This record gives sequence, C-alpha cells and structure tokens, in this order.
Amino acid sequence: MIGYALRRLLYGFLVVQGVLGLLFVLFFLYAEPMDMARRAVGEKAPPAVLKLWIQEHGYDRPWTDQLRDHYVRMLSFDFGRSDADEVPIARRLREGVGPSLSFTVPTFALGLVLGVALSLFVAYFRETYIDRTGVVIAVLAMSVSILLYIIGSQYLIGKILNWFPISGFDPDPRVLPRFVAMPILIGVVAGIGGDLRFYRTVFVEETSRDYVRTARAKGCGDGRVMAFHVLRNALIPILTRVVTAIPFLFTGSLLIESFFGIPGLGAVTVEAIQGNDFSTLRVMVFIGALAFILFQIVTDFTYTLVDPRVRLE
Amino acid sequence: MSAPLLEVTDLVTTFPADGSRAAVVDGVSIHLEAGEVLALVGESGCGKSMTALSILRLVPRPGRIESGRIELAGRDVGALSVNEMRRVRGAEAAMIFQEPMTSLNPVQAAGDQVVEAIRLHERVSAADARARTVELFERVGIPDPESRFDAYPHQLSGGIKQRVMVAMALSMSPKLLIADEPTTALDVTIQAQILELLREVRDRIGMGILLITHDLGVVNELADRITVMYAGQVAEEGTREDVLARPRHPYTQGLLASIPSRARPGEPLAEIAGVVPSPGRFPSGCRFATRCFRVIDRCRSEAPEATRIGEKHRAWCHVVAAEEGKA
Amino acid sequence: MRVGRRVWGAIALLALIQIASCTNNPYPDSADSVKVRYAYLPGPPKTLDPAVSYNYADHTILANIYETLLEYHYLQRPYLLMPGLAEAVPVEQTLPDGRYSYRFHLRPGMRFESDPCFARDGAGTTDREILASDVAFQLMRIADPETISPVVATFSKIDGFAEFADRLVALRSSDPEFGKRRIDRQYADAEGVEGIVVHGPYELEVVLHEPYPQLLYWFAMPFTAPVPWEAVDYYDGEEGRPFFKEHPIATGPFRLTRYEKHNRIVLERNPNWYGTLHPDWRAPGTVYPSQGEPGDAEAGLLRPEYVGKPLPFLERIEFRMEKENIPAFNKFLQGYYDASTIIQESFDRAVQEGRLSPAMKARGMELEKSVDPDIYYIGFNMNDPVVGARAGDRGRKLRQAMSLAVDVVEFDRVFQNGRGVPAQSPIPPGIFGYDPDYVNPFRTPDPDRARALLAEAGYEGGIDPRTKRPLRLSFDTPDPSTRGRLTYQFFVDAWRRIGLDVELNATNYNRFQDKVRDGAYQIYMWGWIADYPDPENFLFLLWGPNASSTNPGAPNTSNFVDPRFDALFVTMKDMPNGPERLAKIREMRAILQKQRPWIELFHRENYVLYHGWLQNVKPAGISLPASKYVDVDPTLRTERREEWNRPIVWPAWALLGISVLVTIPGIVTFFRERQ
Amino acid sequence: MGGYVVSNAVVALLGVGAAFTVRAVRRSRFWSDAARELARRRPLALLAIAVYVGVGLADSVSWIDAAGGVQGVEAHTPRSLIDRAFPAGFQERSYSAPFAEVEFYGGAPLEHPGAHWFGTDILGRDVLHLTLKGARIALLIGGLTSLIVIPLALLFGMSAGYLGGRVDDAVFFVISTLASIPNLLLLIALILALGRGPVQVCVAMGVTSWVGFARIVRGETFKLRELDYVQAARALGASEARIVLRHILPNVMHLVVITFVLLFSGTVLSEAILSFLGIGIDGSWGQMIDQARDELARDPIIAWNLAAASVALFLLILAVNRVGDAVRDILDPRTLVEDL
Repeated sequence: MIGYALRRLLYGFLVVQGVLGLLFVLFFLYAEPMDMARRAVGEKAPPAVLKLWIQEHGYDRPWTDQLRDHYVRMLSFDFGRSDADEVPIARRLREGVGPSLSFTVPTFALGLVLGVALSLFVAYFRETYIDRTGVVIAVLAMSVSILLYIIGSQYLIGKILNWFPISGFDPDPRVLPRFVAMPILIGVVAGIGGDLRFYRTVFVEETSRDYVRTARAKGCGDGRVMAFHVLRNALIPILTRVVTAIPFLFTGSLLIESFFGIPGLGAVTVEAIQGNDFSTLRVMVFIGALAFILFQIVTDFTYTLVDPRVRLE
Repeated sequence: MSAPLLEVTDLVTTFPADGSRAAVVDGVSIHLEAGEVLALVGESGCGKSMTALSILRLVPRPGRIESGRIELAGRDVGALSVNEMRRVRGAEAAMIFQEPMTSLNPVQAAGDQVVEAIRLHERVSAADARARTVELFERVGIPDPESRFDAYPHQLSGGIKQRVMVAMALSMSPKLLIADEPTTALDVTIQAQILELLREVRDRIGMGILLITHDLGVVNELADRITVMYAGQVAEEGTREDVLARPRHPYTQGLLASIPSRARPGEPLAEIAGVVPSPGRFPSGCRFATRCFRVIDRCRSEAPEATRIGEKHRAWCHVVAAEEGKA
Repeated sequence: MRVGRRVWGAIALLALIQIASCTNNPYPDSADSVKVRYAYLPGPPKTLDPAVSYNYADHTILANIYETLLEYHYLQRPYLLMPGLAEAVPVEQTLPDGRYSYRFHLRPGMRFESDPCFARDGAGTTDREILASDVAFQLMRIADPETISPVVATFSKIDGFAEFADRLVALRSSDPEFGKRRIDRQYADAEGVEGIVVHGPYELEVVLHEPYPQLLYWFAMPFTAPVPWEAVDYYDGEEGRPFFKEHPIATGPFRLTRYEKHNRIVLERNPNWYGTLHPDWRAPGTVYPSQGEPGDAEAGLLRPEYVGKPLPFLERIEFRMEKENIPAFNKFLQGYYDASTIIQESFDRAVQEGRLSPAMKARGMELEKSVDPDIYYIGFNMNDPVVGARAGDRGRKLRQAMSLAVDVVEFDRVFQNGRGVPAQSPIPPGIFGYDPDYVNPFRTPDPDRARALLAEAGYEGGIDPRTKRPLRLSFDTPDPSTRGRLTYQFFVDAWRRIGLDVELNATNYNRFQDKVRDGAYQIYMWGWIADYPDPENFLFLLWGPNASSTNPGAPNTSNFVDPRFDALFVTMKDMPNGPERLAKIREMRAILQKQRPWIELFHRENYVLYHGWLQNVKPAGISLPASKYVDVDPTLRTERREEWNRPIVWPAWALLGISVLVTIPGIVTFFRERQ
Repeated sequence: MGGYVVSNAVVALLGVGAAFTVRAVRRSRFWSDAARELARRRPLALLAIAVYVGVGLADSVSWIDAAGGVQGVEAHTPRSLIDRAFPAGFQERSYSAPFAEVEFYGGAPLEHPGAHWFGTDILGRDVLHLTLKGARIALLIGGLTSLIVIPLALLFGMSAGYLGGRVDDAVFFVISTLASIPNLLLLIALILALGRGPVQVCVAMGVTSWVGFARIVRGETFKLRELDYVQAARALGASEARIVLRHILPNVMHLVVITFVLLFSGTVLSEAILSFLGIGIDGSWGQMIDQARDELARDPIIAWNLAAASVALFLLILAVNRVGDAVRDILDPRTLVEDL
C-alpha cells in the first residue's frame, strides 16, 4: 500500500513539473513583458516606467533563469506577490477561498445528496412514469445554459418574489444564507440533470444483480435494498465522479460569482489570464495541479475502503 | 390432516409481450406439506422459477401476479400488506438461488449478511447475532466458521458460498425453503454435499422444501413428490415413483427418455423434437400438442383437464384420459 | 422508501428556514437612523495611492479621503478653482530669471487622521499637523521612479524634477543599503527638487522653466495632495502590515475604516478634518456654497437648510462591488443603492424624451443630466497610403466621404437612447472654445454627397479600380466584448451602404495598443476624458510632435501632422481665455474640418438617477469631492424600501402548482408499484 | 475570399460521407437494427436534429451573384441559401417586436412591416435570420470539436489501454498534465496563437476536452484486453494491430457514439460562456444570448432576441441529449438487461 502511494506521489510530482513547464510556455506564447507592465502600471504610463517595472519583476532575464526561478519558487510554495496589484497572493487566496466555499460546498453536498437520492428513487421505479419523467426533467435541466439560469433566477426570485437579495455578500453567518441561497439553487439545478442521468445508469445496472434478489428474499425492505445494498455497490463510479469535482470547489465559479457579486476565487484565474498576471496564474494552476494529483490518489484509496475486491498493488 | 404448509391454486403471473401481457405461469396449482420435498421440474423457460418467485411475491417488474391464491401456513399471501410480506420473507419462507457466485453482496462480509437476515426479524444484540451465525455456519458444515465470518464473498469457494446462503435461509428457521436450482452451478462433489444438507434440513428440522430443478438426477435423490411443468402449466404430478417409474404424460416420458444414462450405447440420444413455444404465442389446446408424438385432434383444439391416475398421481392429457376410460 | 422521505424532510426544513428569514435587503445592520450613503463600484479600486491612481472609479473614493490645496466650486459651471487646504489660489509670477513660479500658503493648524504610523518611534501623539513639506514630499514621490506614477511627464515641467529622479536612481544603485533608509531621508540626501521650495512650515513655492498655467488644475487632483512620509515608510506590506496604497491617511472629510477590496469598502467621517477642527474659519471647502450656476436653485441645490452649513452631512459611505450592471440597477430600483448611472438598457424605463418617466417621478426619483468633458471619435491613421495624408486629395475626399456616411444622431438613438451630444469638433461643451452654434458640414449625414466624393476620389460606387471589388479597409477596435462588437458593426454597416467593404477586427486592449504602436492600422476608434477643463487638453491629441509614430506612447494616434495647425496650437496653448484664443481655436477647427483626421462622434451625456432621499446631487465630469456636499434622509429611505419590496407571490404558487401536477402521477405510481 | 469555396467543398464532402455511412450501416445487421430501434424510440428528436443539420448545410452553401436586387457590398459578398431566403436589405433601423408594424421605440413605421417573424435586434437585423445562421455555427462547434477529440482520444486511450506499461504511463502523464491546466488558459493561448476564427476556436476546444474521453477509452480497452475472445484471437496468431482494429475498436464504437453526443452538447453550451468572456464565435447563439442578456432589464422587456437564441440552443441540446440517451441504451449491452 505505502509503495503504491509513494509511486503515485512521485508520478504526481512529475506531472506537476510538466504542468508548470507547459504553463510557462503557454503564457509567454501570448503575453510579452511589455503587455504585463502596461496592465500592472496603467495604460498611460511612459515606456521608461514600464521598463523599470519589467526589471523589478525580473521578466527581462533570459527565459532559462526565469524558468528555473519559476520552478524553485513554486515548489518551495513561495507564492510571492501578484503582478497586477502587488498584493501577496497567499492573502488573496485566503480572503477569497471563504466566500467561494460558502456556496460551492453546500451546492456540492446538496447536489450529491439530492442527486443520489433521486437517482435511487428513479432507478427503483425503472420503466414507470417516475423513471420516464425523471429522465426527461433531467435532460431538460441539462440543456439550459447556466447563463440563463442566472438571469432567470435573478429576475424571478430577486426582482419579483423579492425573497433574496439580487446580489451581494456578507460573511456574517446570521446573514450569509440569504446571499448564497440563489447561487446554491442554481448550482444544484444546473448540475442535477447530468448527475441524475449518470447515477441512474449505474443504479439500474446494479439493481439487476442477483444479490439484490437475495437481499429482498431475506426480508429487506425496498428502501434498505436500494440505500444500503445497491448504493454501496455503486460507490466506485459515484466516487470517481464526486472526488474529481472536489478540487474545483476551491476555485469557485466564474459566472455565479461575477453576477452575484461574491468575492470568491472564481474570477481570479480568468482575471489573471486576461490581465497577463503571470505570478497569480501560475499559483492558481500550481495549486490546481496539486489538488488534481492528490485527489486522484485519494480516489484510489477510497476505492479500497469501499470495495474489498480492490487492492492497490 | 392439518392445512398443508403451502397451497397454491390457479396461480397466473404475466409479463408484457408485444403489446399485451403473456401468462408465463398459467393456472399452476401445487401444494406442499411440512417435512416433504416437492420437486418442480421442467425445461428452462417453463415458468418454474417464476412460480417460486411468485410465492414470495418477488416477481421482478414489469412482471405481475395476475390471479390465483397462495396460502402459506394457512395465511393468504396475496392479502398481506407490503410490510407484512416483508416480515414473512426470511422468517416464514426462505429462498436460496442458483448462482452462489453472484447471490451474495460482494462488498459485505459473509457473516454480516447472515447477521442482517437475523436482525431484520428479531431484536438481538450484535454479539448474539454473531454467535448464532457462527453456530449456523457449523450446522451447514462450513469449516472454521469463526474466520469465515469476516471473509468477503470473493474470498470463498462456490460450495462454501452456497452453504452461507443455506445458513442465511435457515437463520430464522422458516417453515418453507424454496431452493431454485441450488446445485446447478456447482461441481458434482459439492452437489452431493449440498443435497445431503437439504436432506438433513427436511428430516431433522422438518422444513418443507420446494426444489426447482431441471436435473432429474437431483430429483431422484431428494424429491418426495414431483410436479412436471411445461410452457407455464402443470403437465403431470405425483409421488417420485409415480412420475419416474410410471410416467404417463408424453412430455414426461420424452423427458425421462432423454436422460443420457438411459440411452442404449451406440444409439443416438433420444430428444423431443421442436422448441418450447415462447410466452404469448402458445398454441390453443394442449401446449405440448405441436411436439407430442401421441398427439390427437382433440389435443389441438381443447385444453386437457386433470386425469387422476393414482392416489397422488395426475396427468393433464387427453390420451391419458382416454386410456383411463374417463374421456 | 425511507430514504426518500428523510431527504425530502431535510430539504423542506432548509427551505422553510430560508423563506422565514428571507428579505432581499443586502445590508444586515442597516441601522436606519444613521446617515449612510449606499453606492457601488464596477470593480475593486486598482490603487488608493494618490500619486499613482489615475481612473475615475478610484477617484470617487480618493477625492473624499485626500484633501487638495485647491478644489473646484461644487456648483459653478464652467468649473471654477477655489482654495482648499491653501488659503488662496496663487497667481503665476514671472521671476527675474524668466522662470514661472506659484506660491501656496497652507492654513496652519490642520492635522492628518490619527494613525499608528505617527506613534512609531515613541512620538507619543498618533497624528501630526499638515505641513508644506508634506506637499513637497508628495511631489517628490511622483518624481521617484519606484512610485511608478503615470503623471511624471506632466510634472517634469517643474525645474530639476527629472534631475532629482536621476540622482535618486544613482544613489540607490551605488549603495544597495540606501534604498532601505527612511524615505524622507532618501529624498533629502538626493537634495530634493530645485523647482520645489519650502519656505517655512506653511509656504510652498513651485517653479517651472516653461509656462504651464494649467498646472493649477493639477493641484485640485489627488496627485498633489499632502502625504505623510511616516505612512509611506511604515506601510510597506511587510510583517502583515498593508501597503500604503491600501492604507491612505485621510486629510479630507472622510477616512477609510474598512477595506475588503473585493467586497465592501467603508468611509466614515474624519474627526481631524480641517472643516471639523476649525468650523470658525468657514473655509470655502468646508461649508455648503451659497450660490451656483443659473438653474441650481430651481434644481433644489441651494436649499436654505444646507446653504452655509458646515460639511460633511453624511456619517458613513458604504461601497459594494457590482461587476454586472443589471443586478446593480435592479438593486437601485429596489432602493438598496441611493444613486445609479442608468445602464443603457433600462434607459427607456427611466427616461423618456430626456425627462424622467412618470413611473420614476412617482417613486420620488430625480434625474441629473450633465455633459461629460470627453470626446469619442473614429480616427484615421494619417500615415496610411490609402486613408492617410500620403494619399493626398484622394485620401482626404475618402475621409470626408466616410465622415458624411456616419449618422451619429441615429447611433445615439440606437445605442444611447439620445443620451449624448453629437460632436462637431474635438472640444466638448463646458470647456472654453466650445461653440454651440458651430455645425461641422462633414458631420451632418449626407450619403449622396458621400458617394459623390467617393467617385471624385476614384472609388466610383466604392469599387477599388485595382481590385474591381469594393475598397477593403480595416477598422481596429479595443473591445472584443459582444456589446462592443455591436456598436462597431453600426459604423461598418454605414460604410457598407456607400459601397466600402470595411473589415472589423476587435482584439483585446493589448493587441490594439501594439497595432497602434506599430502603425499597423487604418481606422480606429477611441475616446479621451479631460484631465482638466482646458481646450489644450483636447487639441494636444492632434498636435504634430505628439504623433505616436514618432514617439511611442504619445497621444496623437492619428499621426496628424499639419504645420499650420501645430503653429496655432503652440501660440494658443498658453494664452488666457479670451477672444484672441477663441479666434486661434476657430482656425484650428477649420483645418480639422477640411482634413478630417477624425470623425468626431459624441460627447457622452451622463445621466445620474438618484432617489428622493438623496439631496444636493450635482454630477461632475471631473473628479470632485462630491460626497461632502451630499445628504441623506434615512427614515424616508426605509419607508420606500418597505413599500417597493413587497413580494409578488403568484409566480411561486404557479411554480408550486406545476410541480404538484408533475408529482401526483408519480405518487400514484409510487404506491402502485411498491412490492 | 476563399472561405466560402472551402465551405461548399466541405458540404459536398459531407454528402459523400453520409452516403457512404448509410451504405455501411445498411450492410451491418447490428448497426441497422440499432438505427431502426433508435428511429422507433426517438422519432421527434431525430427529426429536430435533421432540421438543424438541413439548415446548417443550407447556410454553408454560398456563392456570389447579384440576384435578388442586391447592390453595393452585398453584391460582392458570398450569400448562402439561407441568406437568399430573405429579401435584400431586410434590415430595420433598430428594435422591432415580432410581426410588428412599427418600431419598438418611437413607433416609426418599419421598412418591412409585419415581415419579421422573430422581430429585429438592436441593429435592426432580422432575428429569425440570425437564429438560422446560428445553427451552422452550433453544428460546426459541436461537430468539428468532436471530430478533433474522438480520433485523439481513441489513439491515446487505446494505445495506453492496450500496450500498458511505459506507453500507459506516458499517455497518463500527458492526460494528467493537460487536465490540470485550466482549459480557459489553453483556450485563450491557442486562440491568440491561431487567431479568432470559428475553426481555431473549435481546435482549441477540441484540444482541451479530449482528456476525459481518452481516460474512458483507456479503461475500456484495459478491460477488453483481458477478455477471453481477445486472448483467443492472440492465440490464433492475429497481429497486434489486427486485434486492436478488428476486436477492440468495434467494441469501443458504442462508447465513441455516446461520447460524441455528450461532447456535442457540452461544447455548444460552453461556447455561450466563451462569448461571455469575449472569445466566443461571431454569430453564435451564445453570442446572441450574451448580447441580449441586458435586454431583460428593460421595461417593457425585449425578450425575443434572448428567447429565439436560447430556445434554438435548448431544443438542439435537448434533441441531442435525448438521442444520446437512446443510443446509449441501445448500444451499451450492459444496460440492456432482459430478465425473465
């Protein structure tokens, strides 16, 4: 077991190297230091000032030095400061991760519980009205662009029903639910379609297995058969889908955060890309890659917990 | 004579087929006493498994029990509510299946699956349930039951798994045990041990066993009475000797003739021509008419009634009726 | 199905809690009695360092925190300078050696906001008096290359400004330790700037080697506000301390008390403001003006309960971030923002034929119109062989034809609902040199004359004789957003109608600037907002020496070089406003009219919609510490919010009805199918 | 200039390809049964897709002429069949409601009163015309992106799954690296490197989304390789390439079809978000939606722009998803559970 973990960690380390290298190439493929300086200092700054900025940030050094420095700093977790506004990136992440998690985690949890429960319900009633209607509603929910969900909900719930503020954010727990209610609703509705169809297929497959008949023959109620026996056997595909979504909880959602005014990390990557802010971008990508690798290993380990037949050789 | 352990009269179970519903089990009646083994015999697809499943109301969707009365120890199963039926399964009547490899929950320890069967019906502490399970494992002949308790299905052999199924079935000492092809998937040596186990269950515990099989060898070993089914209906029933020694229904005779051990060396194996008609497209009259070597006109137009041949021996065949002079 | 029931129960419970506590008021602790102003910003301020900040959004905050030596009169138009921290508006003196000097006298006894940076080396007090040396320090900060201030070029007109910067760089590079010493000592060791002389604690003299009367306007902008060296030195972002650019030290009516840059910024009344410390002075910037522009009285801007009263009226200003303008405008309509620039889409709901719509009037809203001192134009690259000067008369006629094809009134009607003044020349209304009666013949649309001119230029029906196909031109724009593309498509369609095939390539801002720098463009579109109210700040965009092809980054993007125009510009730029200066401007205008380097489009008209509970609102194009003049009636606001936010509930019942209809058959199947 | 010639050629190519596939399907019983079953289950969805494809193809065939009284630049620009279905100069001054006689703002009479079934947008362009032209872009985005993703994923996935060992590690390395780069960065970098046209955007979207499918193919190939019939083929001396092509590829085809459907709706939907970021494709429904989203804030609301584009997008995605569902049930044997 430990050998496997070490091998995967080493492997992950290699991938992170690859990611940082590819990121370096891609970024400097489309942005030159002059653009970055102009973005940071301001459009009207004279060329001399821009050159000074480039020197200070070391983007005038030969690319080999820059690449080495890029690797060293990232691997020593020295995130440094953003090119755009010199704010320490670690502080920006700390400030932004809370608001992002405040709506992505509930959306993820609610979406998971609702998705699994509804799929079990629909899979149990396979080929009946419940099944057919459930799948049609799922496909309907999937086919709508999230932009329309946002506009529609702000119009209907924010403006006509006036139940929740149209946008805004306040970390105070007494008030927070009011601000994150709509983003969560949208997140769940937009995601439930895809989840329902995926989980339903997995559960339908499992309900046809013989052990389900044994369980019912020994007196298990339908609820227990579905929620315990079938669900436990379907955990591997579910886990694969669920665990790969976890890293994205931290980066929040660009659209929801910009329309609902949530000061999370949703826009950080996009703003870094459009604002030619290389130092922030490489931190976001570095953390993203690390999370991706770690969670992949976590997924493998959860397989062993969930299914005795799986051994990590 | 007290009421029989199991009384099934005119059971009809249907499945959707090309638009309408076809009767996979079409008016089957059987009965079983405590301490007796009734073998339900027939080619695969004749509805014997569906009959068994109907008794425990386990017919998978989109199948449905259309009509007929099922009495288990004097209780009308059809009238039970969902919850009452749930309490009957495992406690009053239990069932074991053909494929031990897949019938156990792969992600649950073998012992836990039996403990669950106990705790579904009785409030008992985990420790007591565990002790009873280990004791059950011993009774069904599982070597080193303590360590086998925590083993997962994929770590056990086919034979052991079938014994776990039997242990699970016996956990609440039900009155009726339905064994659906219990030995088919096992190799011969293990088969004998499982049959021996079932014989013990009948003799020492006095349970009634409904044995579903297409293997006439197993029937010969264990069955007290035999009911032969064809295309969803009962063709002939009687004691083991009646049916094996003095078969009267052409289908039963054809069936017995095709047992390899009865073939004379050098000659081709006997077989019944044609194929079992699929549900929904049954011919009118006697369903065996298209393949029967003693078919007469009446067979093609009129469904045969039961003709009593012996005290427990009956056959549904116009030719037999004629022979018995009761045409 | 036990699982289903438990899950449904949990969800219903959660929904109930939300519904019960639901109100759509985004402000939890909106204590109704306190005079708070609620406003929003399109995004987080880039920087609050007065030496660096150069955009309108940041200035709405900065102008209230940093007091300047001079400031604009709140109501007078055209804009009038009046004394702020300085006792009087200086007059330009010519020194014996021919240099030009301005002397400022600060009012004694004014203090900075109290802040821990003052008490650092045990000085005991947590604030300090504002001295002339603080103004000098700020000017030197602009010169200091490390500040990277965007206005270095403007202030290089001060004697010794650039030399000071060179000395500083030399000292820093020669001795790495030098850079770590106290900032004011670094400036002192670099012997300061020759043209910035501090005569005693309250007197400052600024000496220039060339005439630049517009310098005074810069002393009404945060660039030149006094800044304590202690703060710049202490707030360096180390050991968890914020940067100076995130921790301003207030000299103005408000101070920054909460700075969550991406979510919420709060300004509160500054107890150390000179208007509060010395109400007896009744300095012009500390009391509500008693007279203004004709029409201000009728507009309710000179109400007796405010005229002459001490400022500021507000206790607190709350800024929120609103990236998207629809949610912002809707929250304004719900009463959760006191004022809103009308987003173009909701315009017709708010304004019809330039006046407030009855529905809005009934809600007690007010509309304040003002023309911004800006110009939006389509420019030709005069170096281009087809559209530029090198194409001689053919090029000029082509430019004139394209100018005649563009109907700005129609553009205004479609994209800005008639909100914007069609421009006849680069100079906007409210700036000296603007002539309301001047009608530029090439700016009144005339497609037929345009086609005629095209024929004269050799492009009969728009066909390029060389390729036998419509003349293909490229139109570069900086804004790739879908909204932007629509506006540019309008002009492309206009030129298509006279036969020209103009290809639109919208790229992001950087690519656009690279193209401008490399001269790889034919037609472009841009705008310019006035730094200060003077015609020079507009005509310099077409001044030959400013051509961007000769010196990169210079503002004359059209590379328009006309000797006659340049000569007129040089003489006009330093003349005082008078008939002579007007005559020179008219001559320059005639040249532009004929040569057509630009197609002048419009001067934006700024409509600010605000609620009845917000008093004394007068929008100003240029940055102005307006918040100290504004007042709020909190009780009226709370009433209105209640009234306007009563939920309309029928859609909820309709949705509930539909979902019940869908689930009933489900429930039936549920009971029928259970085994 | 050559753009429209290429587009005509592609349409011809597609025609030939379609004929060839129909013949191939008719020949193989498995695929013709599947096709007949699909037609039985989802007639409506298939019809909808056929309409979209028809409109898309019609919009791709264009040539230059002055027919229909077109003058000025119009006469020199290629116009497609769809363009020709609308009269020349079919443009108003600005907004007008569907079937309106007068302009939406100001009430001035329209040049073509009552002729605009879906109304006109801010520039007075006919919304029905724009929506129809959007079909071609949507099909292009979905189709072209999938054409890039599927071969790439098959190549990498199958080679990794089948050969295993170092190849598997190498492919897995590429997959993990690409997967952890934010695909928006890849997109913007590729678009800025390749330029902004629709084909470039599709290439960029394709390169960033083949990773998921490659992983599925790898898993499936890994499983197939162990199955008995593959061992048997190897035992009979079949060459590795032959095994992969004859035995593994056909068994992965059902995955290919299912993923094509999921990928199609995914990419078309994500284009709307790209338009929000300003790097979408001109004339796409995503762009129409992004342009129109401010119009909801007006009073009275201008909804026909948003409605037309979003309904068109919604119906296509719904049809594709419905067909996808049916295809998966028909082709994927595991879910075809018959129990008696």
